[in-house]
Amino acid sequence: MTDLRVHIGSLVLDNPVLTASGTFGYGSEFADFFDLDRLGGIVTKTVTLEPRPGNPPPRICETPAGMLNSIGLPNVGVEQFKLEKWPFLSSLHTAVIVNVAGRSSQEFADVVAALEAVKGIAAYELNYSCPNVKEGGLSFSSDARVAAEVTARVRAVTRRPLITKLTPNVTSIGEIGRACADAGADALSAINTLVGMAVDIRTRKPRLSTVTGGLSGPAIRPVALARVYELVRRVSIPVIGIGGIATAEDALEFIIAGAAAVQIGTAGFVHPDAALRVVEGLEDFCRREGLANLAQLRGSLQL
Amino acid sequence: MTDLRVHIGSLVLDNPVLTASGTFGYGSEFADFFDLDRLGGIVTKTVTLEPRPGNPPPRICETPAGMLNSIGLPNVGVEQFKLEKWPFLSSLHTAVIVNVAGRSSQEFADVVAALEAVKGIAAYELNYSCPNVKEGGLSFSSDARVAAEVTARVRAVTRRPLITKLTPNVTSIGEIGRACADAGADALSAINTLVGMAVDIRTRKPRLSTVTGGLSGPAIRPVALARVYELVRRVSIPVIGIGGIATAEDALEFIIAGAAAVQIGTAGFVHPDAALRVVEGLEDFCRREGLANLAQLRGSLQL
Amino acid sequence: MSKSVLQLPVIERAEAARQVVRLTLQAPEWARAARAGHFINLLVPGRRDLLWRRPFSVHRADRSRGTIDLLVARMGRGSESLAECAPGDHLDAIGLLGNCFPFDPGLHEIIMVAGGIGIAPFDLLLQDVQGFSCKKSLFYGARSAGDLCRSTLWAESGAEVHLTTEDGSTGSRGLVQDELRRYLGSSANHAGRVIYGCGPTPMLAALREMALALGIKGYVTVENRMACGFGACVGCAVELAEARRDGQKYLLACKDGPVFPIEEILFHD
Amino acid sequence: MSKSVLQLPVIERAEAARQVVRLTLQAPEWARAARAGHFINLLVPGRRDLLWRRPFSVHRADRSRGTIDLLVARMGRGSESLAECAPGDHLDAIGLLGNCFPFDPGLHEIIMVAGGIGIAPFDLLLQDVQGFSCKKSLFYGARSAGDLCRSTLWAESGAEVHLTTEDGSTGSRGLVQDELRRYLGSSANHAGRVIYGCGPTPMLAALREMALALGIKGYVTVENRMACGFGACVGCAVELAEARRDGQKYLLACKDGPVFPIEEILFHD
Ligand SMILES: Cc1cc2nc3c(=O)[nH]c(=O)nc-3n(C[C@H](O)[C@H](O)[C@H](O)COP(=O)(O)OP(=O)(O)OC[C@H]3O[C@@H](n4cnc5c(N)ncnc54)[C@H](O)[C@@H]3O)c2cc1C
Ligand SMILES: Cc1cc2nc3c(=O)[nH]c(=O)nc-3n(C[C@H](O)[C@H](O)[C@H](O)COP(=O)(O)OP(=O)(O)OC[C@H]3O[C@@H](n4cnc5c(N)ncnc54)[C@H](O)[C@@H]3O)c2cc1C
Ligand SMILES: Cc1cc2nc3c(=O)[nH]c(=O)nc-3n(C[C@H](O)[C@H](O)[C@H](O)COP(=O)(O)O)c2cc1C
Ligand SMILES: Cc1cc2nc3c(=O)[nH]c(=O)nc-3n(C[C@H](O)[C@H](O)[C@H](O)COP(=O)(O)O)c2cc1C
Ligand code: FES
Ligand code: FES
Repeated sequence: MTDLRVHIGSLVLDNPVLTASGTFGYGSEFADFFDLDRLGGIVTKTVTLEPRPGNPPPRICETPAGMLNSIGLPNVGVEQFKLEKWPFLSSLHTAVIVNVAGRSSQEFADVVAALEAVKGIAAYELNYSCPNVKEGGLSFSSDARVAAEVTARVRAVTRRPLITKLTPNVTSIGEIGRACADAGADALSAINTLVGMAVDIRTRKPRLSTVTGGLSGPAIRPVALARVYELVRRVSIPVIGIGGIATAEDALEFIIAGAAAVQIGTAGFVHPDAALRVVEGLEDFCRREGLANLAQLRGSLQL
Repeated sequence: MTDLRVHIGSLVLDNPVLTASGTFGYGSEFADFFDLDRLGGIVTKTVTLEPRPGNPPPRICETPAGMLNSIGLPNVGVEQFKLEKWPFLSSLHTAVIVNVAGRSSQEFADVVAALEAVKGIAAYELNYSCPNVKEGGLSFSSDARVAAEVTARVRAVTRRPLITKLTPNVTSIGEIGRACADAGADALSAINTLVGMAVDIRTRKPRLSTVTGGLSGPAIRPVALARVYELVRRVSIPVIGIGGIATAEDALEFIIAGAAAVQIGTAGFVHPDAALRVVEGLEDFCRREGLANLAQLRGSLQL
Repeated sequence: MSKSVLQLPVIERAEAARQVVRLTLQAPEWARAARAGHFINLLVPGRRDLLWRRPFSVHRADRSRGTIDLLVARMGRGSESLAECAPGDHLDAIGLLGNCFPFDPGLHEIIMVAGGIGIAPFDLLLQDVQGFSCKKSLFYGARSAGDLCRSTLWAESGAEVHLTTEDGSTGSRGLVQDELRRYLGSSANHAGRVIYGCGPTPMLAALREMALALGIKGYVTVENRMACGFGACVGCAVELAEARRDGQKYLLACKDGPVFPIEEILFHD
Repeated sequence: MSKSVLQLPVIERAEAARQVVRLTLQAPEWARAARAGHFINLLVPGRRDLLWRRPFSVHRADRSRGTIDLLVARMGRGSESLAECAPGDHLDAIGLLGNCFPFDPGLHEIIMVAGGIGIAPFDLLLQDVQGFSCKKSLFYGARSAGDLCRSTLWAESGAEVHLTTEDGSTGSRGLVQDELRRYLGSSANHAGRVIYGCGPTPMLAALREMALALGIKGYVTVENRMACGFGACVGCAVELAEARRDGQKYLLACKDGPVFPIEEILFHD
């Protein structure tokens, strides 16, 4: 069988398929549907320093081959996370990556510092790209200097693998990714959602309480792939591809373009076992193609 | 019947439905399918100073609720345009807006200058956002100073209504739109395509000869609407909404969000009379709602 | 019961009312486990352009046949297609989802209030409470006589049925909440009564007001937009009437609901 | 003839070969006007998730019945669904599109070369040239005997048919271009011969080489991806072997083609 293992900094994943932050809860919501240990890893919903209630409804709406969300990062806060959510996560054998966010670079570092004593966290993913949080969100992600500053601040408090998650809503994701790599990120993940909007023409109200929100799902896959390809050419650290991936074929596009791993988000809402199907589909593909390992595939784009 | 007329600078359109540049040829391709004079207007395929052959195949590929293109602005050049394409266009009673591009602000101005003597051109639309042209394209659109400079240069050579068409592939479309408005644009149109990419996993080749291309179609509608809404709040000139509009309902989302008019692109490939259906759908809607004119609808978003 | 994804054969299809179809699906385990309030989330066949599944309440369960019934009202793209499903088709479903109407055997009267397609969970509720001696009152309103989904269970369960239609073509003319208001107004003692509501938001808001004013305990089901149905997307937020001490302001319709104590939540359009 | 969008009733459906279905559509005007090479662009019913239409050549035209036939090979998502269409269904079609094979009555022999589903336009071509006395040779290759779409027109039109299969189950074993090469090699005089080709790119490339080497005139149809089919998207570019003097490097498969003089264009994968 093909060796599907992937290195993200010092972390070794059994396979390149992760679940995307905010779309897989803290794992337990999916435990009924399949064996979570078949995954390369789980990325948790974003954890912040203080508890957050999230945005008022309506928070979601369906769009062509996609959806808008404006969830607003509801979570119980890092201390309760450790008490309520970690016990289940720590019972898993798959890698658990904790996604964190803060309103300032200091707060990012504080959340991570608060998690350092927790045994078994495989890596951190920094979410400074979520477009629907008013306090800060947008500014961290859209300026290379600020983006690098956050990565550097967090780098200073942890030796665990550090993944910086990038927003596509910028002129040059390559520049921002490069700055974060230089500031000490072990890997980059991309993309977070695209800023989008929809209107109910009957009521003339925006379909989301926050007017604009984040677009995800198959609709954004071509955008995600272009951004991942741009990053792959700009940095030498691993890039994790995210955006509209629903099948092994989709994942293969990213891996061939150079992604080290992928994350499955929206697809899991519709098919709870979507991520497992991607793992199995990759296994099948590699077997059929007679590949010894994923490195033979990664970045094999024929130009 | 509702008065659907719309003002774009000194230009008065019979209704707010235009066809998008590069998706409607020079009009004649659609003449078999419906009476073009029912449209608010036609925007021509981009015209450049010299003839251009366009990009090598493959130039297009289908994506979820969308498509990628990398056509590369093939056109016969402005002089042949006047000889070959204008006679048919000038026979129409609908407004004909000529879309132009150049490799420098000087070249933009040169193309427009070459068209000034042509009688009957209703307006110009400046395409500096097409992401798949290597020489220049991207740079005009992603920097507010450069964007404004092009608008100003063209403004200096024409008194005809001037529409600047913006790319969504930037951190702040509002800033760039604002700069173009200040530099003399009479209206803004948005959005051009999103940069995207797709890979054929069988051949491991990019699906477009240019690797990346422009994403259009229903998939991008929420992104387009968010950008249009951002522009509407930043400028006081009319904003023309473009992106994934296929039905009157789609068009109404943009108008309610504040767009003065809309353009129909990709939808016309599948349903050649899509733009006409939008006109008729708007008429029906306004009749049902008992609206006297479009102004009662425009920007009526309930917050 | 653990959640799962099943392919359910369609066994029967019948027109239940104007624009409402009843589908009978083979699903033995769910037929056994389902209680009123539970729902399943269906992939819409032939509409691969719709990203999300569509949620439907379990309307009835025939435990001996191993089938469940759904009532599908034609509301839009997905429900139109589902309403066209026929015996022989299979539906891809996630279930069982959500919580159910709580029921206290000591109650004197359960008052079910249904607006339009909100009737769906109440057949199953009547099944659930069969064998309990409390009075069962059903208040059910629709636009017109042809829109009412009548049920043999009404008679079988001995329920007292109060029909209303907006056009007066059957029962009292008007809205179901007005009929209920008259009914409740005729007695001063509401001890041992509980209201169960399912229907459009204005109806639920009216029920809430009545229940709070008269001090009657009540439960309602909400029908928020759902991307997943099982707690993963956190999109189906329902606003709490009072934020919790830990700052929590919202519950999830799919996981904490769809049934909520009526005083606990606020209704949004 | 001006282009239009029509709703075409499906009249008949038959399995034409393994994985190939023949659909007969009611379309009187197009039946009259269609010539070999013309195609129509179909919306795929039940697959609203596919943005584009799917192009299919007119395979036959029955002018008296007012019908056209298509051969639909199951290649992917859209063609699979189209192959399931049955009498009673309607197909939303744009037509007639494209140009057609040019035909010169003074020719001595027309040599049709079809690879796989590339057979589609040649029934209509045989219909078009019926009544002309030239020799009609058809070279037709497929993977295996079961993949061949046989036609009554072969005998009716007096065509000399050369079948090849990759597995040798019918006709010569090998590729159709190799069979053609042998045939052409047996005579030195190619005057009055023309080659018409339709099939996979490697076959077209081989035909081009042969035609140029032997000085035989040839025409091929190409099957580029198409977003519109009527010249609007400029996406279906075909590369010219030599750029024109005005700098033009490409033609459009849907508008300038799908039939092109074989020497004029280059083939891309
Ligand atoms: C827990 C629950 C139980 C339900 N039980 C029933 C039932 O037993 N019978 C019944 O007929 N209907 C029921 N519904 C409502 C049903 O799910 C919607 O009518 C259906 O999803 C509409 O889909 P559509 O594609 O036809 O509509 P669309 O064309 O997508 O839109 C039409 C309308 O339906 C709303 N809608 C769309 N998707 C959803 C969604 N996922 N959840 C809620 N509303 C949505 C839209 O906001 C819009 O107003 C229930 C909903 C929920 C949440
Ligand atoms: C002028 C013309 C005439 C044709 N005539 C016939 C015919 O008579 N019979 C027949 O069986 N087939 C014909 N084809 C090919 C047919 O259009 C494709 O097989 C079909 O579009 C594939 O669609 P799909 O959804 O099944 O494939 P997909 O699942 O979309 O993809 C499968 C394969 O088909 C290719 N493809 C997809 N869309 C198109 C498109 N719009 N144009 C060309 N290739 C595409 C893809 O690149 C891919 O390799 C013709 C094509 C053209 C351009
Ligand atoms: C409902 C929803 C909630 C999300 N919440 C978060 C979050 O809390 N933190 C985060 O970093 N990304 C969040 N995301 C973004 C996803 O992790 C992912 O980057 C994006 O959805 C694109 O992937 P997809 O198309 O596979 O969903 C969320 C996405 C969705 C749809
Ligand atoms: C095939 C194709 C060609 C295009 N060519 C041009 C062009 O020449 N000039 C231009 O300004 N925009 C061009 N565009 C962009 C469209 O005008 C429009 O901005 C974009 O497609 C979004 O609208 P839509 O989703 O309705 O297609 C092109 C788009 C497509 C799909
Ligand atoms: S619908 Fe996804 S959490 Fe409730
Ligand atoms: S397919 Fe659109 S121009 Fe040929």
